[in-house]
Amino acid sequence: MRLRANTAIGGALVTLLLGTAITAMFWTPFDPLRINLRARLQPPSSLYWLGTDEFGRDVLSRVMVGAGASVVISLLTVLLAVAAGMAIGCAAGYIRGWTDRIIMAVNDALLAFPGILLALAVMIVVGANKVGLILALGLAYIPSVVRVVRGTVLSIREKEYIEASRVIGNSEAYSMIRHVMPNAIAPVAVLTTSMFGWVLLAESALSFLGLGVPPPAPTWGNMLAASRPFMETAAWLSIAPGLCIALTLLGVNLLGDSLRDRLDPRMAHG
Amino acid sequence: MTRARQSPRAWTVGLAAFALLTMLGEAGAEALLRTRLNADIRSTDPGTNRDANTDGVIAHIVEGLVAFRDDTSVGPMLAESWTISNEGRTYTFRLRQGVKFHNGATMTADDVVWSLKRWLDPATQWRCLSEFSATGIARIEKIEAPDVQTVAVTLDQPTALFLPTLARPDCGQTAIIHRDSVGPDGKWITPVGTGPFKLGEWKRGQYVDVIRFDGYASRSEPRSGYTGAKTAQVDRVRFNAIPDSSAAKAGLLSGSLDVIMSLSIPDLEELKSRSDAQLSITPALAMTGILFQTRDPLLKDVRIRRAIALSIDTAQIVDAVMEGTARPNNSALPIGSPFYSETQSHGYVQNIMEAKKLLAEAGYRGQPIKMITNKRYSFVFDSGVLVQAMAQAVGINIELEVLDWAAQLDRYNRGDYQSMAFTYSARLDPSLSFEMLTGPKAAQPRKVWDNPAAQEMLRQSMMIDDAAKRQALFDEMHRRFIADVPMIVLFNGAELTALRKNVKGYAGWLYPQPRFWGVTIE
Amino acid sequence: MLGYLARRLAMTIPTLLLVAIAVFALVRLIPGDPVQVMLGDSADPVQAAQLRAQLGLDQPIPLQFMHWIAKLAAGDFGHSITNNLAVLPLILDRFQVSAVIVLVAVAAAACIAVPAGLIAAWKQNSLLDLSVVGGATLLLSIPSFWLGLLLLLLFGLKLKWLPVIGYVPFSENFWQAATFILLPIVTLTMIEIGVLTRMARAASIEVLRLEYVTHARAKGVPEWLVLGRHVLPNAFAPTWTLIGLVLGHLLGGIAVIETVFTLPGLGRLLVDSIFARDYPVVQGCLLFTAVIYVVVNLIVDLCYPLFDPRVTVA
Amino acid sequence: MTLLAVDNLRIEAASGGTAVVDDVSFAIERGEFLAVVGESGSGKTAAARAVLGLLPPGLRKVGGRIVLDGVDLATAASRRMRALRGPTVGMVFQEPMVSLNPAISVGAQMAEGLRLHERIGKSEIKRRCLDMLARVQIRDPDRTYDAYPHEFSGGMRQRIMLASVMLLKPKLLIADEPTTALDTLTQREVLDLMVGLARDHGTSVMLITHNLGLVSRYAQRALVLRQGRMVESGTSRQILAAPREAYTRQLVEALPRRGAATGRRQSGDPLVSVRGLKVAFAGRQRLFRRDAGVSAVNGVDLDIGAGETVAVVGGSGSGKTTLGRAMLRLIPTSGGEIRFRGKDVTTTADREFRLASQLVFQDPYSSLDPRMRLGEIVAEPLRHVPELTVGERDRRVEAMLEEVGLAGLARRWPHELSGGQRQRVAIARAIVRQPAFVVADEPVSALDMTIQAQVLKLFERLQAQYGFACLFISHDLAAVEQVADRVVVMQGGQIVEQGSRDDIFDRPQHDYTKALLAAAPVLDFAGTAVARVSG
Repeated sequence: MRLRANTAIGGALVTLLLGTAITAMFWTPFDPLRINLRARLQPPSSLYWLGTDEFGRDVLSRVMVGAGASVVISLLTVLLAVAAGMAIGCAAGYIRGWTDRIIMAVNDALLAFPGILLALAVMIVVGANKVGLILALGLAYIPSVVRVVRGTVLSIREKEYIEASRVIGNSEAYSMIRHVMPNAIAPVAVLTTSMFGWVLLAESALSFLGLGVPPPAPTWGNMLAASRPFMETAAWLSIAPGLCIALTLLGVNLLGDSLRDRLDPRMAHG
Repeated sequence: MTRARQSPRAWTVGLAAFALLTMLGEAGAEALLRTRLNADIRSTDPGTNRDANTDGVIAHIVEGLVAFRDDTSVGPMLAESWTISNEGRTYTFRLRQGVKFHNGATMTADDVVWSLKRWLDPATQWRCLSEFSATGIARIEKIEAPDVQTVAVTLDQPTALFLPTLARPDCGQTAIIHRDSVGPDGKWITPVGTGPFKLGEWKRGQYVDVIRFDGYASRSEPRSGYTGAKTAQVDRVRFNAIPDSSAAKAGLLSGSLDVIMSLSIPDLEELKSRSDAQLSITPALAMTGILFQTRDPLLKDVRIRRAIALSIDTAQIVDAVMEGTARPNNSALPIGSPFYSETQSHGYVQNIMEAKKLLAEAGYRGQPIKMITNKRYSFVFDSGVLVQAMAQAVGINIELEVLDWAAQLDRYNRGDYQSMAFTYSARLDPSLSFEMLTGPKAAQPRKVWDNPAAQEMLRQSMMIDDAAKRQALFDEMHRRFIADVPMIVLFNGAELTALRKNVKGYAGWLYPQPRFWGVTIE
Repeated sequence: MLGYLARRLAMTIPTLLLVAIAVFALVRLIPGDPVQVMLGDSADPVQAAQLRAQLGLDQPIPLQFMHWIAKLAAGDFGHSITNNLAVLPLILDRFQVSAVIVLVAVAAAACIAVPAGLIAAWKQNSLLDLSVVGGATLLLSIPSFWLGLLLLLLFGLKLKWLPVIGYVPFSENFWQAATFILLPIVTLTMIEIGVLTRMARAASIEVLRLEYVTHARAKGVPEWLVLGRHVLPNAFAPTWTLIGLVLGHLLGGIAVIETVFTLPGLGRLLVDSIFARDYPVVQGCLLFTAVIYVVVNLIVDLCYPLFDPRVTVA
Repeated sequence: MTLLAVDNLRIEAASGGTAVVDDVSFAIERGEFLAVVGESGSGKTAAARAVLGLLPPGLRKVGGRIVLDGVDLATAASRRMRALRGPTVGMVFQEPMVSLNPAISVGAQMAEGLRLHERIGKSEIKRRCLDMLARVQIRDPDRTYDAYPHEFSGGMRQRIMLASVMLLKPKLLIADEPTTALDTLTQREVLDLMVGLARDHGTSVMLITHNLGLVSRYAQRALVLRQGRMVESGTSRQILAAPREAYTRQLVEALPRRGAATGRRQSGDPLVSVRGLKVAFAGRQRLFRRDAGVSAVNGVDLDIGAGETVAVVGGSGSGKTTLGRAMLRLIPTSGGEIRFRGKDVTTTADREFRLASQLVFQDPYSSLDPRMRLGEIVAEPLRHVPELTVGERDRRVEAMLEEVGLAGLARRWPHELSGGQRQRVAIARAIVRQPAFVVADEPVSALDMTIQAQVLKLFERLQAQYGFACLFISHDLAAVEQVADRVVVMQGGQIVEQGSRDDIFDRPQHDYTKALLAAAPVLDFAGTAVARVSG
């Protein structure tokens, strides 16, 4: 099989991300939390490759550790949103009737809020920590998953193999689990990759609005948010984490594309 | 200038041009000073429906019998002088002559009595009414006007805080206003005060103007705090409501604002280099520090609290956080207070060995200590981060938790925290500085220092009027405060104000509010 | 048509009611209250209680909710706790700022993205296609506020072409206002180009595969006309739906961009009010946002038959 | 004079270099009707597209010469090509549902070609469009002119398509399976119109089809393609009556033919019996009311004996599929009763009936769960056979797969199979539990001709072996003729005629039955099949 450009680039970027995250567990050039007030806001140099921040912490070390934090948070959030969204969406799409109507009414109501603001409010309620963040973002993205899953389930329901299952004498619940869910996974998988990107963005946006993962643990989002007052005087502070987010998202999006191409070869390119 | 509602229809070049023309046509000889509020004022009724912005504007319009001076001592304002008799219970104020209200009427003792009684009427909903109730500093038993220039107020017990309370800006300086300020039904209309400015146009959500009062009778001594000479040099001051600080900064640089206050530290660097701006940096009374919950199972051990205090280098933190605009201070009294003496300058000295020893004695084994902080005040946040890092060096495991300011206040008010980086607003009297910290936690969970002996000393400091005796009390309280470590005071803030180069005569003072009398524009 | 409109509006009522309940519940779940924010560190319990009573916050929550709903029904969104302004004018005022930015940005993005997606699909698998898709994916991957900051750094601080921050209403000075919102618009446009280009390309590929395109070519229709008349209108329909979704969400949600460029928009108002626990404003903003979302989607649906006559709104 | 000459055409997939069309040569004279015959993958469509210079993306012409009306297409500039398309060569496509632009009105689409190629005024354009619409027997040309394609049925759209192509009086009309998606009656009408129009304008026709019946009825010459290569060419009569090549013979032999009358006559009590069955689909639920429903099956009486095959035939919309689904109780009925072995199963969820009845679907692509292996698919019905051990079950599945010719493929996924193989899996799934009653809904109509024959043969053999009764739903009369014992003709939700196979085919009574039989494309040469064009 021909190696596609997006698979290759996406794979390389994601591998780089994971490699960095794993490396950072064992080794970083400096302690990412060590404050050195004598070396504040140092521009990139041979000692500090990406410079230091307003507390004299090594930006490279923090970016490396931040990779792990960002990956874990995004993964868990996506997992939460997809798991809950799958369950609710399948229930709504398969049971239909009043269950569906009520679920979808609530879902539409939730969809009517901008996700980031919903997350912000939830975050204040549950507290600004990793669990709170995962909960808030997960909750904010569940409605989108529900919507996609329900749509998928509704279209799978109409497939003849579901009718075949009924003809065989299988119960509705069995058809649901054995035939509908496995076939709904593919479109959800594509959604999952794009959600990974959204979550990464949302995490940094939340930090930016003042509520993200609490310091001193670095995430790219809170590093980026903290860099804002130093835009003019220390631009390297925002460029490093920003570039990391952009490259990671690029990798994930490209991988998502190649996944989608595999499911729907017509969209393929390159 | 026509302030058209911002509707799409108005977004035509034609209308914009029209607005420009009217703007040009209006530009006359009027001396206008433009400054910024971070939010609109809440009302024009002093000391009731108010916040800091309201207080700041109102202070230009109304005055009280007494007012704070630059060094936070209390001086006469509308009163010429006063005497205290009856074992400290009766205050007899001699009023200044020829003071005019904005409506032209001359102030008499009758106006003073009417004003004071109005404040004490619960229907007025005066913010400071509770101070004169059973739980407050003292009750007012009697208000009399023996003659047209004299007013006597009798309290039920002596207190050192009577005059400072009257002078408090958040109490509306217990303003003396003319009866025309309210309608026949007692409803508030507009402040008819004695200040150097009259209330001008108040365009809700956009700006409030104060206009020079030509009939103002100024005191003769130099300007000091909210008293002294108060001559309005500009015709009009416009307080624009601009919520965003960066927008305000841009406004100053573009010339659409003349004065902006409460700059952040990062702004400082940027503005320093600008030739068209000047900076006014004044020490402020606000106080930033780390609060401990002394009822916490872990932190009730004073050795651990002390270990944290000894692990940090206050000077280094302050230098990093405040960029040299503030000095380290471990005392509850602000630097600049007349009671800040040599004793108060003795605080904690970093001692890693001692800190480690204390931790070992206390049996501390790395249990996490949660520290709440917020991002609303970058200096609070940065202080938290630095304290966390320094404490870590001696093996103390502090975990930061970032809350939004309102949530942190809620936790503060309920005493629901292990530790928090916090900032207190200005207190103008040393007793009040301690009062905000000291109290029984059972009744007032927000108080950090629950020490009965300290509470007794505080009570005495509020009753005694003798400066030397009060100084002795404050010194003792400071020593105990340092020993108990209910919190680590780090520094008092600095008020950073930026002005355009052509603004002259502006000066900040300990209280973080602007004063636009005596200020000129060249 | 009118009947359809009435039905659709009727259908939104339960949704909006749910939204109202959710909003109210969420707002009250947030720890801290406006009184504490207003009184700050010197909150005397007596005073606080007094102020709460004054604001009606001492009443049972369900009762507060009933009051709010009853007033809403009469079109009264209440008054801000922090500055006592009427909420609805405040929201509308701020909404203008957000709306201008979002509408201009999304329109600009659509104008660039739809042709780009169409051309990329037309030249599917070519180098051109690859670069369009690559570019779009890259734009999609950049955090909006970071892009905003970079643009600020470049055009505001380094080149000094545009003012860095601030806002002037259009009614005051049109050109100055335009300079202030140019960068936010450019930022948002670039982000949305990423999303829309990919959608437009996918939709165009779908359409290009259909036989009526070959049919048109078989009639000798020149290629530009094939794309312009036969592919574009049909490929635009799904993109149009996406534009609706994007619009619906952005109109309430460009808080981040408004923060970067310090614009007094709706998103900022909401975020600031959440931090100030200004209940009436938070509630008003969230409800307003939901209504906008619903209305935009309704408009999108009503316009859909313009692009696809198979869909009727009867 | 030769209108189109194709020499040694070779078309490859752009990616892999696999030949889709390899060394194909043919010619069409003016006014001639050529049929290009082939099954899927024969390259017949690619060859036709190459003539238009409109190969789909992914395919490219790598060799050979195409000369159309004296122009060598290889040297023609794209502008010249566009000028040829329309007035010189026009094309009618297979899928009427997607071959008209849904966003543009019928009139505008028809006028588009005229505007491009002829210098005539607006009113003249409109007049010619309306004339042409009338010519293709559209009832209300004026209204049609302003209407959008989605308002028409498949047959009507195909007429509109034809009209829009013939409006330019092309010298060559390429028709790519133009009627495959239509039912028998409509197919006949559209093709007759096409031939008539072509004759009027002196247009040559290149008909691409897999249906030998059409070839025999309309084409003068035929060309047989298989996997991109030419198998045989010659006059239609010669190719159909005396095929030289083995593959052509195979194609001709794959045509269904009437089997010997079986002894499977209804005897004793019927296995399944239906009385007065009605199915109505509810209208859309509006806010305050419900739209009027549609009655799909309206009072059907039908008996099926054990082991008997009853065919249901009818055009699209006749209600035959609905009847099948309703009899299996997959959709709710709104009246009448269904009895199984004498027991009323109309409203009760009867387990015995459910387990004893099965369904074979039309589309083998969507009837198999893509996430299950063949073995699992075939084993699934055995879940409900309680006393079966795992070993026994596996043995039965393996035996069943062997029975349908898929031995050893239990670990395969559905997407790894061809359409015919999938249909075999579907049949295996239906039979594995040894049902008493099977509904087969157009089981072969999605398959190629040779595959159809194989699957029908398999079906017959299995029925003989397992003795299940079958309701065979089809619009393909040839297939029905091959397998049915009795035939039921449906129109508009009702049975208009029923009887034994021979009675219906040889002595049709009802007009509708006669029309159906007349429209059925059958070979009208002596030998293989008998023409039954009724008078």
